[in-house]
Amino acid sequence: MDTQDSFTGALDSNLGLYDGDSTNLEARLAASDSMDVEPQTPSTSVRIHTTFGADEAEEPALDQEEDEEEDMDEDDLSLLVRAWVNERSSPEILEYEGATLENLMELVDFQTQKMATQQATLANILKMDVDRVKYLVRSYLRTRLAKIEEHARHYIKDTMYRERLSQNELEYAKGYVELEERHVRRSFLDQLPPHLRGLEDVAAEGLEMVSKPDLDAAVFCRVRTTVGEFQFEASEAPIVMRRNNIFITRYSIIRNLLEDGKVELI
Amino acid sequence: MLGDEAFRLAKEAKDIAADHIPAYNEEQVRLVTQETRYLWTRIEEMIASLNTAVANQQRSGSSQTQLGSSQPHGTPGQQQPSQSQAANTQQSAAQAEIENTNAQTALYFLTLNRNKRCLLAYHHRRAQFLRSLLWTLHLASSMIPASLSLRLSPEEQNYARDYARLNSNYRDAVENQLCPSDSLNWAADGELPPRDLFIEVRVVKDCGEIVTENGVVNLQAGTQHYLHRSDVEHLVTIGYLEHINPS
Amino acid sequence: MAITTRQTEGFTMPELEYLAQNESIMIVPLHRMERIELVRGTVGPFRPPQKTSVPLWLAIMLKRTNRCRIVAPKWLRYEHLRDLNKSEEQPDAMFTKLPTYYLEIAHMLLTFAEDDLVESQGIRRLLQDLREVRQSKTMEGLRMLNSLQLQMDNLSMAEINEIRPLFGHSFDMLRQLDGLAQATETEQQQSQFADQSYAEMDDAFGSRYVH
Amino acid sequence: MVYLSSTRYEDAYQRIVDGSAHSTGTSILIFASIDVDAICGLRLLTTLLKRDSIGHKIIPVNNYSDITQMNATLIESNLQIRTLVFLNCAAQVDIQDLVNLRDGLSVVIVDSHRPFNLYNVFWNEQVHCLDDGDVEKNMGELRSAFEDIEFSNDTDDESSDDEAGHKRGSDSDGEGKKRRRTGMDPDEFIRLQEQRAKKRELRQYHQSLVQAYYAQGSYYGQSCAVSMLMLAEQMGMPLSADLVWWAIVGATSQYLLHQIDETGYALVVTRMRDLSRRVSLNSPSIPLPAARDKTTEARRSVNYSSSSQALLDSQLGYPTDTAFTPYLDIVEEEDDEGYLKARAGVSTAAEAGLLTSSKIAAQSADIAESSELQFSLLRHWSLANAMQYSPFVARRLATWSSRGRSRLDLLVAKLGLSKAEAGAPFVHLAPELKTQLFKRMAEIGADYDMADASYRGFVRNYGWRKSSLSGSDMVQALLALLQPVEGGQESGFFMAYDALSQYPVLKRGIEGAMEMQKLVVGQGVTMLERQAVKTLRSFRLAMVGMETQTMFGSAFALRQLALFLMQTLRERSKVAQSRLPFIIVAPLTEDRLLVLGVTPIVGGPRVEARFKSQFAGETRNKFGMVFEAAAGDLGADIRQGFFDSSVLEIKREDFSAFVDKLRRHL
Repeated sequence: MDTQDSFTGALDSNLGLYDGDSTNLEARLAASDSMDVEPQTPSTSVRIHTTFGADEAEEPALDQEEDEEEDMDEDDLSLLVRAWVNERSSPEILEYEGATLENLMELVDFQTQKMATQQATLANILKMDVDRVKYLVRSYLRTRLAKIEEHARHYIKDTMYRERLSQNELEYAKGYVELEERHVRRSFLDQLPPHLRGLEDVAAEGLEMVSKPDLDAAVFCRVRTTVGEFQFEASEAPIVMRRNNIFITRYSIIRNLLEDGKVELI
Repeated sequence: MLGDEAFRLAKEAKDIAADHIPAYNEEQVRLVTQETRYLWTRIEEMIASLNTAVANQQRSGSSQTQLGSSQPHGTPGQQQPSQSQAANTQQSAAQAEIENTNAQTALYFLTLNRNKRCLLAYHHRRAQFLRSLLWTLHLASSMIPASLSLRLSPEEQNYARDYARLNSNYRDAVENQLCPSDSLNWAADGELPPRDLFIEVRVVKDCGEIVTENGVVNLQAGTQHYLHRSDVEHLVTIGYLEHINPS
Repeated sequence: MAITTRQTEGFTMPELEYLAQNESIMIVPLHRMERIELVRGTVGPFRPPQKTSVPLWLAIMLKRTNRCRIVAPKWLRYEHLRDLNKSEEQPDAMFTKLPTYYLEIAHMLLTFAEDDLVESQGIRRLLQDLREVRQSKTMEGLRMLNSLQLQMDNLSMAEINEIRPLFGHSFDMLRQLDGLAQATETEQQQSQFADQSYAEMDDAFGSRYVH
Repeated sequence: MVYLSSTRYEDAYQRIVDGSAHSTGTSILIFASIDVDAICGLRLLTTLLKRDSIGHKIIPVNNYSDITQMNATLIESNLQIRTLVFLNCAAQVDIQDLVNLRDGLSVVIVDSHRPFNLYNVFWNEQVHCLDDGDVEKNMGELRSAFEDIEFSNDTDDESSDDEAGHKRGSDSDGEGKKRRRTGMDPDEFIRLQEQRAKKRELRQYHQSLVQAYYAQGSYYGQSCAVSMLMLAEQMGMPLSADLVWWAIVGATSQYLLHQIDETGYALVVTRMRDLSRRVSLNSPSIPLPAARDKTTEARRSVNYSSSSQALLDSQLGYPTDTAFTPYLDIVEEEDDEGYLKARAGVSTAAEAGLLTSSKIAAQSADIAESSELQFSLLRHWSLANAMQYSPFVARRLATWSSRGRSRLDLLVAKLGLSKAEAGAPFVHLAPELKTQLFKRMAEIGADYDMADASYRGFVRNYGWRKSSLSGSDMVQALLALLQPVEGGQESGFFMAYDALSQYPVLKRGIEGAMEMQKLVVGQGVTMLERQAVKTLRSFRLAMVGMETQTMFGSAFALRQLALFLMQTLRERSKVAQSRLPFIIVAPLTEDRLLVLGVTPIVGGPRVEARFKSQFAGETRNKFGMVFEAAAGDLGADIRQGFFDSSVLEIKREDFSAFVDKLRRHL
């Protein structure tokens, strides 16, 4: 049900108090007071799968706890926003959201063409909308690039991670490793005795040259769909995880829940 | 003293700040690699002399079984005191000599590894500085200010160029795949999401006539403009234009 | 690298405002406009004085060009904030429920649409007090931190982002301390350090030289 | 339409909006003259353009050649440019001579310089000149005269259609206008003989009328900033404190620089009075500093903005205009730069929220009408300085003589202030002392022939942390900022532009203004002491420090010195000489000099009654034509074409010959 109706309620006093300079507005608003009484047709039209009014940030009553399922068929933009936030907060590189990106950029292309036919104000609105999506895509890709650079060798060698990279990212990772190696070799490594020219050796005390992401790093996560009893650690008592609960814990513990989309990082 | 050169190099790597990088210390790097090569040859000599010493002992017919077990690559340095009961002075002298060589070679070996790690750390931190600098210059390696580029080694300058090319290839590939007929405005500021569509700028350095997706504009010095942010954002980041009242 | 070090430690304020601007808010349009197809969905049609819901970034854009007035969300009204403050100040009460981006939305409305907020100076003061009370509560949370998990419901995105470095580092520190504690319990006296260096040396020399 | 009456200003803006619809890029070029009034007008225009997201480009210009240079590069080649806006320039010249008016290009002129070029106001369809009412009310006859000459489709007298007789505007080389030729019908030729004689006579009268119109000399009409404010209001822009304040500053600059007379200024004061009252009521008021105890939830800070009750109060009559009540508000200076840095460095939304509260308080600065004293920058330093460095006080007490200086000390004592109090920062003095000073000044001012020491002005309160500023303080601050920095040519156009909204820049301007006042009064007093101003038969000539290059090499400083010297000499010399025109000259560079012709706003050369003006009364500045004529005779390399025709630059060696030529024309 569109939350719009429960929100309109009687037009309360502060709206009628708009200051004098747009006097005609005040007159019309006074007239509209009466209009609000009859049921209003929902002024936001419903597109195939996303309605604007229904976003949970506008939930009318704040105190009662709702348990309805998180709106699973999210639109592509919300999907990418969540993927961006997850990527920024997780220690390891996550799955590449190729499909979402492609859908979004198709929409952007469609909007850009439509923009040319609109007059100034509308064109500016569409342009801002498109620029915001492009900003999100750039931020998402740059975040992944930075993380790839951090553990490039590891991600190339480990098949599980290789599959998480897009074709362009894999080429970037390989190029990056090559670049690093060529630079270091030309600078000093080739002047060292042959035996010391390895770049992937495991030194004393488990000090590895090839860095790996620390899967036990602390992360904040929010429960998206009620998980019920969850064993944080074998020796500890299980804890009930309900929707909107927020935890700080080790990444490895909630890694699978993240993959299934049951929790999201913040 | 062993490893002093490497320590000095590591210290230099430390004082790379966000906007400052010391000159590339070609001399120091050469010193460290030289020390490493020298140590390596010393180790080889010692191992060789060790082998000959071991060989002499075997020829001198002593059937000390435990001698075999004290091969240099056996258990760590100290002999298990209980095994070597009485050994004649000649044997104990050889034994002490082996232990000495063992300790010596171990020390050299550790120093070698440490030198290598210091060299790697020094070059890695400088490369990191270069990468961040390039990202602030929108990966235009030609934009690196002269004052900075003369502090880089030739390899580092190549590295910067190659890193920039690697990224522009990546960007073009992504744009071809995701939005072939449009641009992703990669040049826009990485930290600031689009806020207002328009931006008010003053021309600090004359940019002459530039063609943008919204038409032509002549940015001559001493004028002020109010135009699309995406058209001139890159000129703002590199300082040709000054963004005013960025409220 | 591709993002600044500050971005690796959490979200910057502009980024939080960007995320907050995706939330929707009610406006009273001042000009008639038809439906607009945005990437995320359709908004409008705009029939003054009928209220309609739009994303916050669009509401601000219209407000700054005098094309709409913004309806203050319920939780941002003076009376409501006062009650929120009261419930927040109850001793050892849990955090009260607030929208995820309540701070960013309040900040943007106070900056761009102050004249649409009744009693805006009062709202600013109440928000101030609310912030201080919740901040002192989060600090108490730090005491309860262990190396496994800590539950902290109803914290807003900005509040989490604010405590991320402190809580994150302390959590990792606690974890390393646990790790070391286990290490000393085993009898193994020799430090691993010595053993491994020899083993390593052997590999290097073993094969070619000694035999 | 050509000229736009004061109710139709919005049509000009509509032209701009239509122009911008064609492309999302920059479609408007704004040429702004480098003067205080133009900058205020510009701020109003850009606020409007930004509200409507219309891309534009601003080019500060000092001289017609700056504009013509732009013509090739910017306007002709770039078809995307649809509208040219001229602020405080180009009204006196036919636009065709400056810029090539291709089709689709429209021109908007908001200029206080007069007289208008008749082509811009009556003929050229593509040009829109904002008229302050003079054209519509007083130039009806001129219009018919112009049209008669211009569209003379007189069938018979091609021969007498002499071009030379009718000169367009002050420049002489305008290429001829294309005449609409009508075929001549032979059999009517004889009947027209008598008619033609009568028509020729009428034409001659019209030509002489137009001739007299251009020859009357230059003067000023409505301030560009005030016109722009009226335009913004007509475009439905909600009036904020800033917008009204900028208009006040623009108009006050006309008053201070003697461009408009008392009646013209009074016109502005009345109009700005109710605007400032409406605006101050609307902006969210600063919370009354009540004790902040949590328990009492009574609404302490009365927020006018959303209560219609407040509007009612204003109809009941705002409290009677306040006497001179400077606010006791200098609290430890909270430097705005510090605030901006803190704001930028903030990492969380909450911290920013904390900081915004102080910013909002500053924005809600109210504007109040007040009666001001002719002492300069009184609120910004001590009373002693304000009086010692005020040109008004200097000329009325003749402080270049020791007797004058002692009269000044006596006056200060009589105003009830001790030496220490006179030396302390004025705003820190006890409130009663200040109100008493004002009352005393009204009583004993006449004894020191300073009866007219106070005038109606406006003051703006920038929030309780910063000192408030009067309109004239603002003008002097902007003039100081416009002054090119030592030796350089680059004017501080954009600094003055920023000073209108950024307090730290404005503060630097105030400090600069104090220095400027010290220099102007100091230089003036020494020149008067040494009688450095030569009184020739037909005009007075002041030569300023011909050896070294000083601050007076720029028109901003030189004009203030000139006004001070001219008024002093007029008030203190015999009647016969009091009307002599006044010329001042100062070194611009090693080999070039800056020359300025200055006429008093009251008592200067009078104009015929038929060319009345609301703002500038009867006096006219005839130096434009005199300089042109003298330069013509001399044939030397003289740079003219400034928007203010009474300014010129000349080589040092040609100057004495130029002075001789001047004798013949004055």
